[in-house]
Amino acid sequence: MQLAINIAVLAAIYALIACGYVLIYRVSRVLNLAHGELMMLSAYLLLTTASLFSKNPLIALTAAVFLSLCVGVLVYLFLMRRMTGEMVLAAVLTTVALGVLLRGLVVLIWSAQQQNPAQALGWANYSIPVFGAGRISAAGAALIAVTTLIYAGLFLFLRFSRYGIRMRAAGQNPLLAAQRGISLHVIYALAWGLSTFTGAMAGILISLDSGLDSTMVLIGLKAFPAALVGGLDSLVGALLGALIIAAAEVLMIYYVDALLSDVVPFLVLILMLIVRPWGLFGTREELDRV
Amino acid sequence: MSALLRIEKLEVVYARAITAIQGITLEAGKGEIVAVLGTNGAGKSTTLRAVSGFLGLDDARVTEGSILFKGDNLANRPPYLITKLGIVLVPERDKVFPNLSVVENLAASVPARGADRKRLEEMAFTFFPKLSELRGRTAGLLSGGERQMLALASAIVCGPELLLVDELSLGLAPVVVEDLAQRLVEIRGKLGITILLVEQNAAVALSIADRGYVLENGRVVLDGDAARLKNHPDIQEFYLGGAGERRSYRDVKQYRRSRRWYG
Amino acid sequence: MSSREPRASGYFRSSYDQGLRLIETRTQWTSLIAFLLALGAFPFLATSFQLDLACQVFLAVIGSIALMLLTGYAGQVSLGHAGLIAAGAFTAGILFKEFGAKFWITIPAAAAMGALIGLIFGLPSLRLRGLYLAVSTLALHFIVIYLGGEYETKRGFSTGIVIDAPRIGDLVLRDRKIWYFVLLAFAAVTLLISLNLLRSRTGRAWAAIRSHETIAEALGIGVAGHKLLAFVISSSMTAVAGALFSYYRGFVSVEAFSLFLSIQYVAMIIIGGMGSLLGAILGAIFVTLLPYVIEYAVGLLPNARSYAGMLAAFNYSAFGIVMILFLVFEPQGLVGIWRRVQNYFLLWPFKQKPLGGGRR
Amino acid sequence: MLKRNLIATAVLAGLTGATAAQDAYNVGLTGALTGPAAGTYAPAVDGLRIYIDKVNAAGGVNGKKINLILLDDSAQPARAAANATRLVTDDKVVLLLNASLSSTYAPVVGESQKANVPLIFASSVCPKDVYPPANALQFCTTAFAANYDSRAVLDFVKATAKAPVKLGLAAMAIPISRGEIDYAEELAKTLGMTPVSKQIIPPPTPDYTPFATLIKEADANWTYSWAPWVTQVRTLEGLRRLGWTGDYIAWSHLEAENELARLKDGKFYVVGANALFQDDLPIHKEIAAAAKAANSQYPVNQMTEGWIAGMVIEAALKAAGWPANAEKVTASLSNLKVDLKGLRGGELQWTKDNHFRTRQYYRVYRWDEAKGAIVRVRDWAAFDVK
Repeated sequence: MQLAINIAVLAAIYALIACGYVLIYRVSRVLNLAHGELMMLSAYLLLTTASLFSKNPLIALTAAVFLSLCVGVLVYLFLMRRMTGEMVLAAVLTTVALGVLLRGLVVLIWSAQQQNPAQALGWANYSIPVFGAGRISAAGAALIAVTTLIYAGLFLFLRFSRYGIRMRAAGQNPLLAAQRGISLHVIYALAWGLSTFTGAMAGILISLDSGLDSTMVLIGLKAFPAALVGGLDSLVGALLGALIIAAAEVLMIYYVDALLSDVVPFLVLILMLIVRPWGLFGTREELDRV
Repeated sequence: MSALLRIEKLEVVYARAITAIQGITLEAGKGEIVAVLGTNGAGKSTTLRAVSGFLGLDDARVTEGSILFKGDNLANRPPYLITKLGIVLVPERDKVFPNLSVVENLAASVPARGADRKRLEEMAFTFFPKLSELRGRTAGLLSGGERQMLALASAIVCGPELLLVDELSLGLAPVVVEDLAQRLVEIRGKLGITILLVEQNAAVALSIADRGYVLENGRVVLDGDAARLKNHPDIQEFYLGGAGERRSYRDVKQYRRSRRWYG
Repeated sequence: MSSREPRASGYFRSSYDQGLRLIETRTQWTSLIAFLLALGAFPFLATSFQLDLACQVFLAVIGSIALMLLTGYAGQVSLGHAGLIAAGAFTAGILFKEFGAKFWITIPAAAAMGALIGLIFGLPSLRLRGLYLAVSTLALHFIVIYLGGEYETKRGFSTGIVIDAPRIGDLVLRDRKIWYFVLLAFAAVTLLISLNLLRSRTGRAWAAIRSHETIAEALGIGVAGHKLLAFVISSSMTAVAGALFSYYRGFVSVEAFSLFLSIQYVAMIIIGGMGSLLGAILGAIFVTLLPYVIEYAVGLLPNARSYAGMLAAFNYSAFGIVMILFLVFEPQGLVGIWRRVQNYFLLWPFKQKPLGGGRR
Repeated sequence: MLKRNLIATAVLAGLTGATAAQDAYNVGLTGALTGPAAGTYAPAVDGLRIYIDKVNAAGGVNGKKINLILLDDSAQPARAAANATRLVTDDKVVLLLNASLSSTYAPVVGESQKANVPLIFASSVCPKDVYPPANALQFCTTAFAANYDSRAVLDFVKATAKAPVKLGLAAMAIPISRGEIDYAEELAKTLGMTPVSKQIIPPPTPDYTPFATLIKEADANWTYSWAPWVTQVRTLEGLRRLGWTGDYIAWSHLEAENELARLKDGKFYVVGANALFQDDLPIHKEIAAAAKAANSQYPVNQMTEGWIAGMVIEAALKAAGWPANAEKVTASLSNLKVDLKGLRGGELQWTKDNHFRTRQYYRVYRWDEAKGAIVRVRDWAAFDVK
């Protein structure tokens, strides 16, 4: 039972992070390698808002998430917009550079100390028994709930809302989308905003569960194989990919060697790239476009 | 005649070196269907791209002349602003979003300023009743003719004043083309919009057009009323298959045409 | 209108042989000799710290030229460069520790190991392109680092493997001046090999693959073979750089080969200018020296010591910003700037832009 | 080509800035002041800086100022190597300090040996070379030390545990931590305990619960972790979240004091060689006042390590006299006795072949819910170092 819960929590973490990669990739074919850093930035923003609104944790939380969304939009408007039309690779490298910049800035602003946003908010991380047989932390449960909600929300948004449909349209054929009067800049900015929003939820929840320091960037990177295994342009794929990677990792810890768990996501990734490079649910044409 | 669109002495250069269009002048009045004819490489598509703002993607630029739409010069403006003005292009290929359903394809269109989306969508379904049967179908699974219908319908939802249609007949059966052509006439009648039709198939184009232009090697070589163009001996010979194989007028040693440069 | 035919002016090659020549004019000869003299004199004028910087630059130059061959010329993106450097360093370290091997064995062995790993890194490239390829090299980086870490722990070298200075007869390679010339020689040889490769059939095949794979295949170029060759050659050079690094620093440890190192190498070729060996060199110099320049600049600030704790953060931020600025505003890199400056002086006092650019 | 060289030379020439103060003791430090590992080292280094500033303000040592040069290596070995080179050759330091991850040791030790400059590990883990018989040039002031720590911990566990001990062990997947936990596993067996589960946890782990689950399911009643603070405390949190109620013992890193108060866990013991600020000694007040005056951004209770290093440096330079060189400093370090004023269990003493300390003292603390404060569970227990 505990095994299943552990897999579920880890899968929720990876899925929540992976959908940030997918959202941007799907719409603009850009792989955002600064996702981990943006995630970390959000968690640090929470630290600041928590000290500003120390009486109202919920306001602090909302403010941090909202700020993160703004950061995403601003990143697009001031940086990535200039890279549209350039080589995809140049855009990806720009995100790498952005990541390096953010890593420096975070240390300059918040120092490299280990931080505890949960403490700053005055929250304790309770442990909740599940079905009598296992236990889950409050933050872990929140992670699973938030991931479910966000995926459901994204699904409904992309399926039924007008902007969601336009996002899908722009991802399939940006040229035609522009011809149909869709302003690509608005769509891309929206995708970046949504992506940092989901990343912020992930970063904040992880930091509430187990503290915050710059190693969070690496967690962001570890979730990347999940997105790729599922197929970079598919949300369902990201969910399933996260589950596969999380299961592989936890089972490896349980039954083989904990140290291997660190490289297992990448082994699965390579296996996938050899067998089916476009991922489980990805579109096959993708390969020739990049 | 007050021209809705007036292209004047337009010159387009690709990659700073190749001049694809060398001084075209053409006009389309409100409510007109204007056909632009020509063989491959004559500069038809480039003209359409220049109007709809997509030259930049192919490293091309308007270097001279102007494209006036209701008096505004559109040369080298970005595409999405042009669509906002009410100029909508139905491209030659990749004309629908293959992974979206029919309804979603229509929903993806952004109506021009001040247009009533509901009414436009209803209109689209009245012009193409078949689409309402196919509502939930994924666009990628539609037949060629259905796709063209969907493309036209999506363009209508954008609320155009000027509809640019690139190769309506490409790859479609004659019966289907005939039907679609009639729809265009109907659309023009009901919505009162202007349609610029770029075609290789001169017979179809001239059957519904009010006026026509013939382009060769980046220049207008003939223009005039559709009916008169249809009966013009050169058109008969080179575009309507009157004299067997199509050839360019340059291949003919003696040509008896009245050339009129720049209208 | 004048009726005279326009006459060609400027500087042309009139035979294929001339096109293949490395050095063409007398001016080039003179500046090359002056440059070599300056390089030779440098160690006798510089402080030890400056020598260390120069040695770091040479090591970086070898690595960045190797990456430039792969990415800038053959068009195959790699984010696993640090993994390859690590592979070279560990080959040298392990052979030294386990078998007491001398450097004339370990360095060729590192080259061979590099070639082998290059072959493995290259295999995905037969199926993958662009982004996906980059990701697969990233994954391989993690695997190499994992294996290195396991070796260190299992053998109990918890603070890294210490390597003795290499020895030629009685001469112990410890003095930095000697190292300077050794590394300079390696860098020069790497450069010459690359120059020769690029003007041969291989170089042209890479250029064809880079611009369009399918067309290259259609032209009868063995795409798969040439891609793998690019990986093998580049990786082999990189691994040698790694082995030299381990000797120069006297140690090997996994922490020295982080993902950030890969990013730095990618930054070198971007900042230097894609598709130019001069760019690879300029980029290596720039990226290697940037942190020291920043450190020096911060040192000039009043109350400098209180910023000491933030220096790396400054470095990170500045590095990120410089990379972004180059990507956004100067995709041609330092070489682009260099050429523009050159053209400006070539044409001065005129302002016209020449069509081709002043030089190859 | 020529131009490029000129520019390069100009840049290099510009870098020769480091004005070696002739009229001061040059002491150089390379440390992880920034980067992922900085949390453990930066506060200590700041403590050292404040101490040296205080000494200088009071007139210096033997009438000369101490010129402390701090260089950041972000825990990257290559940077540490370059820093050490620069300190030794350009700044001509008489004493090198290292405050960084163990991966930086090899290059820094290399430079120190090459130039014959003594090297002190301050706040970074003591390498085996400082234990008797010690390497002539390496010294260590850091509280924690491989093997001795585990001895003290298991000694305490044996003395405290009422039931037979089933021991869970947790290490971070870095060589130094793994080595120590392996040692503890063997040692536990000789002390009659049963090691039931040993977890080696990779550093960027999003969720510690799977590892905690394994320890819990192995039915451990005591768990010992000797790793960076993150791993120690997150493993504990993971265990508690699973409802594990056993005793947990870990090393008392810099963060311990704040964290004990945050966690408020009565069965979480920390073992350390430094007195916590909770003890409120006169020296603690002194540190707090100095840190406040210097406007330090780091918590005061994380500066003890730096303070101790400062006291040692001051004493060593004093004994070395003026003008000092590396040789004299090495000699004075090899025969040194420093009164740590209660920061540790006793004075720090270095001899010719013991550069660690002749006696290592350990204290055990935990949080007491009833008192709402940290309490001492076991006072200084001494272990002779041989």
